[in-house]
Amino acid sequence: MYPAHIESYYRPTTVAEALAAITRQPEGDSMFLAGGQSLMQAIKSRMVRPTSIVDLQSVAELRGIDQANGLRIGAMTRYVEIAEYEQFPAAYAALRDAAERVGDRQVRNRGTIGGSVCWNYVASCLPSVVLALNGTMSLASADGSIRDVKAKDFIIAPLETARREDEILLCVSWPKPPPKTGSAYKKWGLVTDALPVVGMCVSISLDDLGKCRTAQVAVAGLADGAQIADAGGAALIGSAGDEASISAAMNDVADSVETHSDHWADASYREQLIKRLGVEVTLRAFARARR
Amino acid sequence: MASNPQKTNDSWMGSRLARKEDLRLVTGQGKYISDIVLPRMLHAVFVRSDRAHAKIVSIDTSAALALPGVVCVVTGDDIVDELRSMPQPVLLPNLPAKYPTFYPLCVGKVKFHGAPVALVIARDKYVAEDAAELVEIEYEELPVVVDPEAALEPGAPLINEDHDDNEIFSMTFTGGTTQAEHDANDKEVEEIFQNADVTIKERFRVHRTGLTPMEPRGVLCDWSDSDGLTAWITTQRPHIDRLAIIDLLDIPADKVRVIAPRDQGGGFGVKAPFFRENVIIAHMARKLGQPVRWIESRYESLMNVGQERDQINYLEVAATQDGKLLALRNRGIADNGTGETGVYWGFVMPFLGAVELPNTYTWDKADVKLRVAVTNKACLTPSRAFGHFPTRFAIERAVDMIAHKIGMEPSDLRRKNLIPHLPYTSTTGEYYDSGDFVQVWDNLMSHIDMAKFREEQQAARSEGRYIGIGFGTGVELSGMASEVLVPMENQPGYGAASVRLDPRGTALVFGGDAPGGQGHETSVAQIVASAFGIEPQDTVTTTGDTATTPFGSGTIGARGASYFMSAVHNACVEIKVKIARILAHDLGISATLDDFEFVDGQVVLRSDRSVKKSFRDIVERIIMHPINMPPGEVGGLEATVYFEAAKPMICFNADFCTVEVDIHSGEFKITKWVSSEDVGNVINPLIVDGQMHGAIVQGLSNTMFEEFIYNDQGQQLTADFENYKIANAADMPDIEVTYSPSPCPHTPLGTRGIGEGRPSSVPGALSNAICDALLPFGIEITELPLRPGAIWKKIQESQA
Amino acid sequence: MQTINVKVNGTTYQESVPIRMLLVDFIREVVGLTGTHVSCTYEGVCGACTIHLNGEAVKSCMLLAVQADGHEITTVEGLANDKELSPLQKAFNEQHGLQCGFCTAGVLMNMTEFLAKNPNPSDDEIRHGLIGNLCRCTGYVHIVNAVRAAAKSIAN
Amino acid sequence: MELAEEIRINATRDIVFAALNNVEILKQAIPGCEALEATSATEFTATVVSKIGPLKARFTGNVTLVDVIAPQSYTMVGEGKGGPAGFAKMRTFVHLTDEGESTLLRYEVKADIGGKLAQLGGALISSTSKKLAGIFFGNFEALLNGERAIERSSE
Repeated sequence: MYPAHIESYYRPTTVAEALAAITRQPEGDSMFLAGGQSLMQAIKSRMVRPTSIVDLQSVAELRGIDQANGLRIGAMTRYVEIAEYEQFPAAYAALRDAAERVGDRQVRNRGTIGGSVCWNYVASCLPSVVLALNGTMSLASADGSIRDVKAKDFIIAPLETARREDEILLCVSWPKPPPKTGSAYKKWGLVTDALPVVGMCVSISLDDLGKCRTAQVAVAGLADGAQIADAGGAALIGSAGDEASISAAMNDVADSVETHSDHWADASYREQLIKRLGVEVTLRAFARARR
Repeated sequence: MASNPQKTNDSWMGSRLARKEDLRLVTGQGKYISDIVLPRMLHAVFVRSDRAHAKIVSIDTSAALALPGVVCVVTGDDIVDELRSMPQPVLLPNLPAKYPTFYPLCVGKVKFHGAPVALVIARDKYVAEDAAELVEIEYEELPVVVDPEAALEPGAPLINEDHDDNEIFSMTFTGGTTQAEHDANDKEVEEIFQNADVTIKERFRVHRTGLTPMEPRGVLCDWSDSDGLTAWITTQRPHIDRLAIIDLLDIPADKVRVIAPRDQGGGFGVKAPFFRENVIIAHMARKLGQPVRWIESRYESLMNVGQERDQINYLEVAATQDGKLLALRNRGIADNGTGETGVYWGFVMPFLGAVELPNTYTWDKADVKLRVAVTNKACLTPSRAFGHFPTRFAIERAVDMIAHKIGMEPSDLRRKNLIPHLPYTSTTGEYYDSGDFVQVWDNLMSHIDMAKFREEQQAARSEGRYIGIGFGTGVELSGMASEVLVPMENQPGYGAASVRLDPRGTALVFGGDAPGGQGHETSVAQIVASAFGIEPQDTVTTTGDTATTPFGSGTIGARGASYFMSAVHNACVEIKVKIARILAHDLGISATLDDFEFVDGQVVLRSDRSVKKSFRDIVERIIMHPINMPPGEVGGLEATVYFEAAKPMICFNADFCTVEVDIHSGEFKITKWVSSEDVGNVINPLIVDGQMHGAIVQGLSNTMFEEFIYNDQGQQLTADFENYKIANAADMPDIEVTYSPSPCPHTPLGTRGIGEGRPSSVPGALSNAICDALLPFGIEITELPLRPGAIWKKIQESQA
Repeated sequence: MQTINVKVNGTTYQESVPIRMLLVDFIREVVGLTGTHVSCTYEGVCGACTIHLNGEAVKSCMLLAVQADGHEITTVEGLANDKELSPLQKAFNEQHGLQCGFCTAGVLMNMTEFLAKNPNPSDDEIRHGLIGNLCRCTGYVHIVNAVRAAAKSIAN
Repeated sequence: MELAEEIRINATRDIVFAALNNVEILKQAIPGCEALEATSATEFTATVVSKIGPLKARFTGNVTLVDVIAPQSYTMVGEGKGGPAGFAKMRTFVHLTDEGESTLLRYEVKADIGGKLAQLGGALISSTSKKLAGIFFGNFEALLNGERAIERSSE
């Protein structure tokens, strides 16, 4: 209920200070605190016991959405800012679909995209979205170096990412999208806006004839966390956006991923949700791509 | 504050008065238990078992004790000789059951995941939690029993070792009192089944779910050698808690005062039992001579209380081809959990559930039996719709299944079998005092055009859309008469109130029952204002302090409007009689209460309305200037009245809802919910509407989302709100509450108590609507919760 | 321990607090404003502890007090303006939007910000906005009515 | 949680079985193993730190080998207490089959967790068990081949 003892708290104002602070602690675990909407749960339940916290709330350079050169979303950008951002190109609209349905208003006022993808909870929306949209994660180290990691290499397993504990996620970014590209995300949970029992994110681009040229499908809510479903991406290629071909592709997705049973849904229902939500979001992605 | 609506017919009865309580609650000035802080107060944290069934081999508290700020750590062995075990007589129903012996902290073994093993007391609550982590307990695991049917098998591992099996309670509810009478009755029922045109037989299962007040439990105890113990407890029944503490801790009766804080964050039955935590906190406060407070975490709360329902009912119904219900036969099995909770012991709920099985329908005969099994789960705690949520789900579903079988409209079948005239005694012996079921039903049906709905349903189906309508009815107890409560809970059923007028014309009302959000202060004010012709703001109500209030059995079983409010009214009348007597004397006339009217702050002589005196003046005269009094009369205006109705009382409701089901996902949307209520004369419709909305949504949330899940190791996996899912606003429909009242002849104001049992017609109505929508697939729901995945699976199976 | 400066309902508090202290405990136990409630353990799902942090509705049980250093907080005690209830507080009373009152402070704080951002909401939007506040008593019907009524009253 | 896998090891059955009974090899192969001491031929005490991303729990407990049929199969039964986090129980059946010069090792793991771990980490048990078992047998194979354990823990 209450956090275990915490030795120190830092609130840096720059990335450099943040990285210096995280490496300052020789003993124990030093952790970055972003929005805290997941991490604080873990800290309060004492499943996580940092001895030092580096609070990123005041690092201005980590915050904001910028389309000067493609799309760049600072790691400390909150869900509410993504949900209310109206200039997303159709290609990246899934980000908004997901952000406006994360948790609740209070969580969206506080929780961040960077926190979400770095925490990479087993049932979580944003990791699947960055996977389907093939985002690039920029990680900075104390030595001043920055490395870019593609989402598929960044998202490793539930609660595990390619980020080292002494690295900071600067932003998630995308290039300027090709024309006729669209994406969409939707999840299902037992109560409205709950963590995804299944979440589906689809990103597609169309050729001049309106047929699917490239596609990427990601599934949230699996026992192994968010996953790319290659089968679905491959099967969508060539689709004209008709329900039959999309439905066939989503059947492939359901067949290709391993679904599990838990209190909320059994494996077969998860498959059905993958198909149902998959068709719905793919149709929406097509519609957005055509605009 | 809000502008108050006008009173109607010179009375505040029936007015949609905005609540008096709200001013403090919307401004953050409520005083809940966790807001009460005493000097030198210590903080208590329980160390709870992470095993479901295990011997305690050893407990090492040394590391915890060594932590700076820790005052003490106690275990079961430390306190077993210092206080009495439960059960004590005050906490025992007069029902034949095997009551387990237990202590506030586990002694020897743990019987469920979450059982209290040790208690840490520290000067700081954070430190107390640090120390709790350091208590090392070594267990030796014992075989775990989580299935009630398995628990009843011969040779099942024994949970309460002072007994020879796991059956805590069993009873036959029909046919008489002797075995021979039961056998004869059962034979007659069997004959009806043999000869019936149509029968159904199903296993109806309702999962473990219940209520979770937003405020968890809490206890704060203070001890002084001169005044003894003062215990603030989140409780619906402070007077019972007081007696229990006196007996368990052997404290002289003059030295125990229990206070239910004025503001409590909901109860719903969950705060009605007497809990083991109360005893140990009181004991430690006495021992340490220092205030000790325990505030339950949500985690503890979900592990320990609010778990109810959890029954299997093997129900059979026999009927004629033209839809006359003939007989029912039920073999109920309830999962009691450990049985370690005072007053109810788990089984009292399924006991009442079995009694209420026949519901609103007439039956020629019934054969109803119940067995209750002890398992390695938390003991059942009462939750609104006490015990009958599962039995009502079963009966309401069974009625629809009969209707489907004979091709009759379920609504027609219901109307045909509604108890036509009251009073009536049900086949299980429950007395239904008054009301008009048919009128309430017809009022409900006036809100739906069935023929039109069936046309729309047909049209929708042709488009691949599946809409449906479902009905449910419910009888609930309107308070509990002593005649019912003495056998069931060993407590009186009467309502009690003290009304005291102060010299400035203000009414002070004292009640022993402790509310948790039902708006007692407002309802009382309306009754008092109506009685004395004063304004509602001129009444102040105090509840829940045993030092100042008359004895009351608690805010339980919808006894507010039936018993407590009746006592308030009668106390007012008693005072008015005295006022009238003295006023007549002062006026030099011969007059009694009937000759006066109390209105607009005046006491007016009806026969000559120019003869009047202000209420405040006459009150002040009687209290402050008791000279020139009628012979034998003394001053002062106060009355304490106990109210017991001539008969046990009920209230009644009927619901319908419409749904649309997506057959490709099993998801459904509730498109309409309408209720029809007979709650007698309504004191405040705004409050009653709110009670109904809340109860119906609790029923829906229980039916659709909430479930306490134990795995086969007895691990309770739903100890937070991420996993124990409660309906949020976006999940729930709007609700239309309508009234078809018949005044209760047994209460002075014609009021009925409402709300306790109200969630119980919900699971049947909703399931019936879904089955109605899915009639082309022939789906009959027999199990809760109603998860989309399960519905989708049934659709798949029907198509296979 | 760390010294923090936090403005609560217009008054600045300079206090030394343990780093692990939750903001809700700071508000309730250090500042002494107990209108903000705690109903869940660590999960932060119930919303009873919702406050405004720099004008935004957030759950104060999901923050450390040190995170609020240098910021402004409004609690339910700060909603009324010089004893005059806010339109939302008034509407909750008139529409019977509360029963036990335990969740109410959080609902009021969340919906105050909600209405500021969305002055003319539909019922669906109100219900969706309320997801972060669990209420066990009201079934939400009167809460929705109250928010709707408050929106109207603010508009007039 | 149950899972079953097969791996092929380039060593004879006798060698593999001996290694399966070798405290040093087991100690190096078990991910996060801080201590493993034999108290008899088939009984060990163990301290293991299990780490899933930022979640960390230290388990202390016992490991017992039962149903030992040399050089073919045994079942490793372990139970560890993770302090306030709860406890974990694991039962691993290991079966060896000759495949020419190499050995087919089949393992079946049944894992149970209790306490807060089960309540808060239940959704993670499947991926975690799979991962830990994979690391263990991967390490085991590497050690048999004379290599250093590839991964000492899940970090």
